[in-house]
Amino acid sequence: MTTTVLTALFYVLAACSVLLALAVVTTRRILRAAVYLMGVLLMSAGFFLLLGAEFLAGVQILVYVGGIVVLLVFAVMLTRSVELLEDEPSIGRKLLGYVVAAGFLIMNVALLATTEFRVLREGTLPAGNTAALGRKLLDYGPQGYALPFEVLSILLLTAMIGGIVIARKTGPVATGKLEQPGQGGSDRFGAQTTTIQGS
Amino acid sequence: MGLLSWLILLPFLTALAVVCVPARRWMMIRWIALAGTGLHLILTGIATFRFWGLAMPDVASMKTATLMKLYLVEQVPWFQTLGIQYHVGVDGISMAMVILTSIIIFTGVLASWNVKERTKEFFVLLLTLVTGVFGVFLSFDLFLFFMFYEVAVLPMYLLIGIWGTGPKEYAAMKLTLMLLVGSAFILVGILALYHASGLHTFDLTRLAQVSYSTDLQYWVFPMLFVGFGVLGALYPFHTWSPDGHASAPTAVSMLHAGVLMKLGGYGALRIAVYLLPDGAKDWGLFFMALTTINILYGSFGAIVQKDLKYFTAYSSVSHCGFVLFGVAALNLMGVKGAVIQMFSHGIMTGLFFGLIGMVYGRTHTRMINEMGGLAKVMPWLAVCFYVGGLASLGLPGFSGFVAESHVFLGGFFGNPWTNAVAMKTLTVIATLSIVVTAVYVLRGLARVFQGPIENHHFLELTDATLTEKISTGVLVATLAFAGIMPWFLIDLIESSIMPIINRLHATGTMVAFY
Amino acid sequence: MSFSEIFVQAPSAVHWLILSSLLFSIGIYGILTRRNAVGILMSTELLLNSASLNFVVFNKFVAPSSVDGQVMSLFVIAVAAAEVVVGMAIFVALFKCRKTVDVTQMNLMRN
Amino acid sequence: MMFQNLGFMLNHTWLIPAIPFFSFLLVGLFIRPRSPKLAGIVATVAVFAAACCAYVLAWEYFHLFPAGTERHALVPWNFEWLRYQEHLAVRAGVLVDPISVLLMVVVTTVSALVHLYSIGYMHGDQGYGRYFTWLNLFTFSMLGLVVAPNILQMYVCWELVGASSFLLIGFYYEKPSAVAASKKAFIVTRFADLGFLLGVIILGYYGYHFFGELSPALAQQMGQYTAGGVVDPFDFAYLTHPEVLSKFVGLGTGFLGVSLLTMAMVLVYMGAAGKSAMFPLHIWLPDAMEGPTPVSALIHAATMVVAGVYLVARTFLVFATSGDALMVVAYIGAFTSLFAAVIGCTQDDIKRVLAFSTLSQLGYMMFALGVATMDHPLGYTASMFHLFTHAFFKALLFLGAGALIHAVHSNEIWDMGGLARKMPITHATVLIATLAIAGIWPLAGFFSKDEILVSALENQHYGIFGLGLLVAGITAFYMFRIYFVSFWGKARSKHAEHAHEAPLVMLIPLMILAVLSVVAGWVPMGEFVSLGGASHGAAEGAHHGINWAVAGPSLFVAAIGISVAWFLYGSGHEERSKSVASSLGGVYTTIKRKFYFDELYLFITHKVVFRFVAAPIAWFDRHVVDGGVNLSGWITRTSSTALSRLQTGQVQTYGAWFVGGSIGALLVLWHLMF
Amino acid sequence: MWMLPELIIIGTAFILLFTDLFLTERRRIVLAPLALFGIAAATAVTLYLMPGQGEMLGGRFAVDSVSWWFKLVFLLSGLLTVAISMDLFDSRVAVKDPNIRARGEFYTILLFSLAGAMYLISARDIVTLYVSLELATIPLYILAAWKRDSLSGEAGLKYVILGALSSGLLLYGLGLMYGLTGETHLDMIGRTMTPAPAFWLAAAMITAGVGFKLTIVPFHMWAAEVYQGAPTPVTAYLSVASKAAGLALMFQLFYRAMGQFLDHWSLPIALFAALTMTLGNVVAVTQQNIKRFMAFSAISQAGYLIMGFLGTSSEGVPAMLFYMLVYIVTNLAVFAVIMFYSNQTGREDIKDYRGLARVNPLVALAMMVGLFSLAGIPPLSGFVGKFFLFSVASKAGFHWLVAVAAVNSTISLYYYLRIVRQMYIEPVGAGDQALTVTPALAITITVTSLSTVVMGILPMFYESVHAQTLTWFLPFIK
Repeated sequence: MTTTVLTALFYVLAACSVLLALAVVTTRRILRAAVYLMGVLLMSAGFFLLLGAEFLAGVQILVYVGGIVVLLVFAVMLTRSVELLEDEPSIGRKLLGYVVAAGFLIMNVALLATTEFRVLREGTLPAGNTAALGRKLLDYGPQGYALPFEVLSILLLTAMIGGIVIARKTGPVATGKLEQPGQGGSDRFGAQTTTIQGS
Repeated sequence: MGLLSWLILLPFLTALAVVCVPARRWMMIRWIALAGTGLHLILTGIATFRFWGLAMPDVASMKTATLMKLYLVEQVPWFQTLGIQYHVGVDGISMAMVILTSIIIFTGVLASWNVKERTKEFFVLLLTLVTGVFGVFLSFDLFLFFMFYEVAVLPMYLLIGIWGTGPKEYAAMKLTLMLLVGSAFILVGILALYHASGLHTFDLTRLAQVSYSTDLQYWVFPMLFVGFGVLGALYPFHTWSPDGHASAPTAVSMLHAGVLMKLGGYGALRIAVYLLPDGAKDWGLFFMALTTINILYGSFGAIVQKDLKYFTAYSSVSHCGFVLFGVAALNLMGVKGAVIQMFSHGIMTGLFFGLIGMVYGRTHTRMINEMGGLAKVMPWLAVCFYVGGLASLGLPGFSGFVAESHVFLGGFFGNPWTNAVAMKTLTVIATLSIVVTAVYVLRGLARVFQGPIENHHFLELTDATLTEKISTGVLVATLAFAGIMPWFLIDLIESSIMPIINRLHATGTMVAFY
Repeated sequence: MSFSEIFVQAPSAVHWLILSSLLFSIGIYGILTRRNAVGILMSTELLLNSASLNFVVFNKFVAPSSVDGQVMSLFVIAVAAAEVVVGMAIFVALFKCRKTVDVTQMNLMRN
Repeated sequence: MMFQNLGFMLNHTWLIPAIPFFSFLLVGLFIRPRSPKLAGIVATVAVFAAACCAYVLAWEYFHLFPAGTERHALVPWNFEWLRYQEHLAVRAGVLVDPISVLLMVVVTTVSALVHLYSIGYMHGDQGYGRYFTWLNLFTFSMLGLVVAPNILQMYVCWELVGASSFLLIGFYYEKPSAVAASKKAFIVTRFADLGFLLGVIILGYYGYHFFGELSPALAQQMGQYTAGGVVDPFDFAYLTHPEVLSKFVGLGTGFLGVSLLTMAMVLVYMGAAGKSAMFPLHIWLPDAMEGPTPVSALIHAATMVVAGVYLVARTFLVFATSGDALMVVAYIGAFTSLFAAVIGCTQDDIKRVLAFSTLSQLGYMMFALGVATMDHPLGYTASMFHLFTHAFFKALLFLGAGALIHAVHSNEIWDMGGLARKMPITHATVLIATLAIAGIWPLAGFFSKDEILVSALENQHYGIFGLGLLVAGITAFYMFRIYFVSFWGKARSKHAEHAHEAPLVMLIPLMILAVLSVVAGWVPMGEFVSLGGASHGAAEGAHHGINWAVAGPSLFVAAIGISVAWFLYGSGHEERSKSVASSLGGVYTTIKRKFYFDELYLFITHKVVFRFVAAPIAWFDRHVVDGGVNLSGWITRTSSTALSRLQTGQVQTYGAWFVGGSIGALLVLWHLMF
Repeated sequence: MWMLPELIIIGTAFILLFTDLFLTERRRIVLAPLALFGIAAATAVTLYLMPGQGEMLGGRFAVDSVSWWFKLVFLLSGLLTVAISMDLFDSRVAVKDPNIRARGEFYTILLFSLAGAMYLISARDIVTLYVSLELATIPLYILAAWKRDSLSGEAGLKYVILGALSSGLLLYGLGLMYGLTGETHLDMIGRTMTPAPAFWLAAAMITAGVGFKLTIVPFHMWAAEVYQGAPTPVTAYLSVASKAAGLALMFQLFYRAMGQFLDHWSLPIALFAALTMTLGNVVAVTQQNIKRFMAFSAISQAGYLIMGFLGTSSEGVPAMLFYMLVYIVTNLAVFAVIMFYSNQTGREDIKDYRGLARVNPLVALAMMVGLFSLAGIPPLSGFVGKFFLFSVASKAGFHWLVAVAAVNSTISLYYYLRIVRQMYIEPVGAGDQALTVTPALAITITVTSLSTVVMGILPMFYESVHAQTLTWFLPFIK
């Protein structure tokens, strides 16, 4: 009985997430895309729940929905993409997208369907595996992931610093490059304009 | 550090010495270069005598040997893990080639006595080039050989590009690239042999103890032969040579036509034929046919040339055809003839290009039609030119005849593995060239030196200066010496050629390492 | 079998994988067609998301003995965050001098 | 071995070629730049010394063998010059046998006299020193050729005489015609030498193969008269040995049904024909007259041109073994003699007339050899005899002509005339020579020519005999034609009027040669030179006096020729000749233009070879072969631009490539795995 | 203790970050030497520790001979990059780029990326592998966009988008491998992997991910623009360290995780190699901008590099490592000259180099040596390195590939000679006079070009690599 419900739930969520994902990549209003993306991520939080990874689901909602999507919205704001109605990609582009994505999908399905994934390491996931996760993250032993955790922290720090440095207001900015024809892979002009500003 | 290492190193040290001199002291630079090359000539003489003393006792034993015997050997392990070593030695063939090179570079320095612009770089590059050449002739480790081979080729680009005339960049680029494509094939072949031998060594003398599988030989041999053939101006890979020689400065074309083109024949003999006898047997006739084309094609091409340098370049194509023809004949006389031809053509063409440079320096034209009657104003150069010309059409008394008669006899005598009738026919066709050569040589020389002087400012021209007289005199003397007393050259090389021939006859046999 | 029965059978690993690869392909499509750089960034999020989903799936269906897969997807989420931060910063900087983030116009350098 | 009891000269025969060689080096390198005058003297002295050596040698050699025994060919001195491989080496050395001695005498004598003459003739010429250098070089090469004990040394010196003749013909290098002539001479003979070389190679090849089968005893027996006692496949001692010859015969036919031996010998003969300017290759000799007259006398009359004859005589046994080759020699020789004689009748340049007469006399010698056989070898002797006599009177004629040219500064006989009174000595000597060549008893030409005709008759070559007879008449005609025109009648040019006798230094050689052309015929040549070298050889033993049955007609014919010449060209009635010429019309011009052979050759060389072989090849090289190279470069650049178009700058295209690439990789892997 | 080099690097990075806050604009000149010192210290420690074996954190972090060599490669390239970049911030250079600011952060981020690369080669499980890969890569996005002008920004944009795509694919592949084995430890994956269909899917994904870092055709297309747009020191770093990281990743995944299928890989790798070197060389022929030109040259070098994977011969590993070593030195020699020239003249086109040999002969000589070494001309180290790689290919029986590679190096010579021609043959431009070389660059150029020569002539470098890493991968291939 419950399995039936869960199954149904799976399919429902799956359908929604796929549709939302399609909306994300096709809608012409970028802010809406952000909202749809939020939907997709919520759906996959649901998937995590279905797969019995409650903590992960929580993280998904907090970090992804609460963090990343907001960040993206900021990005949308900062790049003034809100009001602008993104115009359709060219037919060729679309076609290319279809072909490649479809090809990729077909390959995947073909190969995944012919492989059978059986249980290799017996065991049952502890019902509430949050504690397990925590232990894993902080364990220095052979089972733990302390090192990647530390590395990750550095990564985030880097991203932060970099973000600040790149996106900060100060510093003159080389403008007027747009009228420069992008020929021959030569940025001599660019270099010269900087020269002018430098002197 | 042994004598041979000095032979290789001396030009390079001279180059370094030149580097240390400030560029404006061009006078001093020239003298340093001359001193270095002169010293090298002396060293070469010493080496020759020592070699003679060491090698002559072995003549009898070499008659049956299938492994080449080296003298004054120096062996130092280098990249041990791959069995690469610094292995230099000398046998008759390389000795002859070293003598040739030493003479040519000495005269070449004399001939380029009046290089005024960027003298320093010029001599540095020239001497580096020669270092490479000596390295090739003296090294018996394939890795080392290949290394020096490319060192010898590359400075040519700058030498032609900077000091050349006419479409120099084009010519320089073409020359460099074609030669390096050739060396690419050589590289493939060398690596294939290295791995096939399983001996984990690049040592030529040890690689020669293995008998390689027939199909390997079948595809490696043409790779090596063509690879070297490019440098040996093998038809149809010869087209770098006319342009290259035409636009190169005097000394460079002397060195290039005189010595570098010999690397091709040398390698083809030393590595392709010696290591891969079965391949040589399979492909011999094919390459004989190709070189027959070379011989006639070059000489016919020379007939209609208007530019003296192109004229000489085409004759070089024809003469280098003799070298490869002799090698492809795969018998004692053919190979011996090839080696003698390398020597004689080296001297001869060196003389030619040197003289052309001198004439050009005076008349400021290389167009045959614009000259005429120059014998009246520059008798010395005229005489030297005629000597060179007669030598190149194989007049007895000069080394050219010795070489060509060897090659013809070799081609006609044939070998046990090739269709005799075909070889005889090809030889007969090739002999036609002695007539064609006579035609173009006499036409060219007559146009330049004989007849009345039309252009009147030629009347003020002067004959050779002292340096020019020395350089041309040395070359002419060498030609005559090698032609009148050929036995010196023959005794020098013959016993070193025997192993190659014997190995052809007794392939597949493992012979104890000396 | 009938429509209902297909749905009734519990989702196996393959179902999940097909789902995630669907999301992944959609993400690829987005990357290839979106004009707005931010939109592309979103599509990459789809990619990473489906990949992390994979890990969790495998964790459940292949190696339930430990939670390595979940840990991995945890890391993936974090990395995705970092990527977004950097991407956003770059886009903003670029927007400052180009007044647009339309990737189809980002071709000053080409042959 | 019999090398102990040899005389000094026999032991040092090498001196004879060596002296001119060293004087050549000496003069050329050291003396010439300083004092040309001294150069001339040194050179002359050297050759005279060589001549004396030759006489001593002749004396020693012909007294070496007791009468009645065979005169062996000795090689008293040799050394290994060029070793091709085991049992295939060139032993340079000197071969002393009757004909080589004969030739040495002739060459040194004529050369010495010509040197002497040249001192006067070339006086004041700016190339004086150079001239004597080359002349010495030539003398050396010619002597080297004469004494060659093996066919390869012969080839070597053969080339050298060619080269020195080239240098001397082109002596006046500022004169385009001289340059052209020298080129022509060298190239034509070079072409002939190609045949010679091939012949040598073939002989060497089979000789080498037979050499292996030789029994040591036989080899030793072959080498018994050779210093060192070793023979090589190239040695004449080996090639002409009956054993080897039989093996050659055993070879059978090569291709086209021609026996290999015949092929080889015909090729060798090609070389001989080139040097001796036999019929198809004769064209260079007339032009060669561009050289200084003494040169023509020495090289193109007396010595070098007979090298061909000498070669055939030297290898006569081999020719004889292959009868067909000998027939070729005979008929080509005969034809040439007639052909040249006919042309000779129409030429106006005195030197050219002499050149054509040389051709025709060479034809004589050739067919004399051709008609000889092993059992009736008289022709062999006759040919050598004629070579001997001809050398003297033809040299004399040329030198005389030189004197005339010196006097009137022109080669045209029609610029001369009435010189008999102004230049008595020259006149006398030239008259002797003319009579001699016309074959008038008792002068030299008579005996040798008579012997040739006899030999032709003896071997039933009636056609050739008749032809020879005819040619004798024509010879007399054209020789006396120039004689009458130049010496008699009235002077036809200003120079001719003020002509005066040549200086003494030029007259002495003339007189000496005149004496020789008288007495040379009285030498009992059969005593010295005969096949197999046996003195009192069987065949010509009977033939000491004159066979009047033959001599009569030949004298008669000669007389007719002279009288016709008198009738047409005698003083006062030259206009008759004009009317005859006009009546002949086209035929006459054809003959006068030498049957248009030069034009033919020009057409072949320039139009065909240059325009249709060389030029196309050069074009092909520049445009096709080189084009291929440039094409590869072009392909690289073009594909470079094409491929760099992929870098559109569109990041999404790159993404497509990226994913597509991964799919591609997957496909590759899949294809490999399943 | 095995992690000491990484820790030193990270520590240096933090120090820089904080000292930067307390320094005035003028004083910041000390930061670069500080970074230099830190890296030098790390290098020294590495040299001291190698070739020790060991692991920490329960096997999450392990060191062995190969990882030491890779760390050496990373550290060296970091060292030289910093040395080059000093010129960028040097007040004496003619052309100052106003957008280049905030020196401290620049080095901090550079060092973090360096640390990431070093963790990458020491990682033993896919989690650490992935995270440290991102740490090695993401900072580079920032550095590429550092100048914040439109070109640099564009470079950053393209890099970040394609980088995200590739990391997505890689992650997908890693996920599948996890799914196929249930293991996260690379060695365990390698042992328990079975060639199920999905494995080939994973392999393809991983190839894409690796190919991105290593610029294997067709995953190379980002390189051109990113190299061109990024600040020159960053380009230099990308062309060496990032490539080396890619190679490290390939070692980790192809040897450790998929070692048992290595012989199946030979043909695809040969194809990729041929494709990469050919396309890189051919496209480079017509490039005008020298940085873009170097991008394609770097692509073709990657093609030569992966020839070491052919066959299962044990010379492959040392050959690749040695070539990597040679490559960074040589390439940085060239980039040092490019840096010098563009800083002094603000020009980056090949034709701008005309007559350089006349005005700065030594710099031109160094450039020529570097280019010839890249082209593989003896006796320079580039030739020796290539020779060993070719030898590996030839031993594996790929003679055709050797021929292709050798002909390719001729093509490459063609375009390298274009620069040599500009420097040596073309006449000097009007009024060109000698340009001043800052001491930092002078030293860098000298050191790099000298070692380019020395490494080719003295065997000991290759000998030691060979001795330490010859048998490294035998346990993985079964």
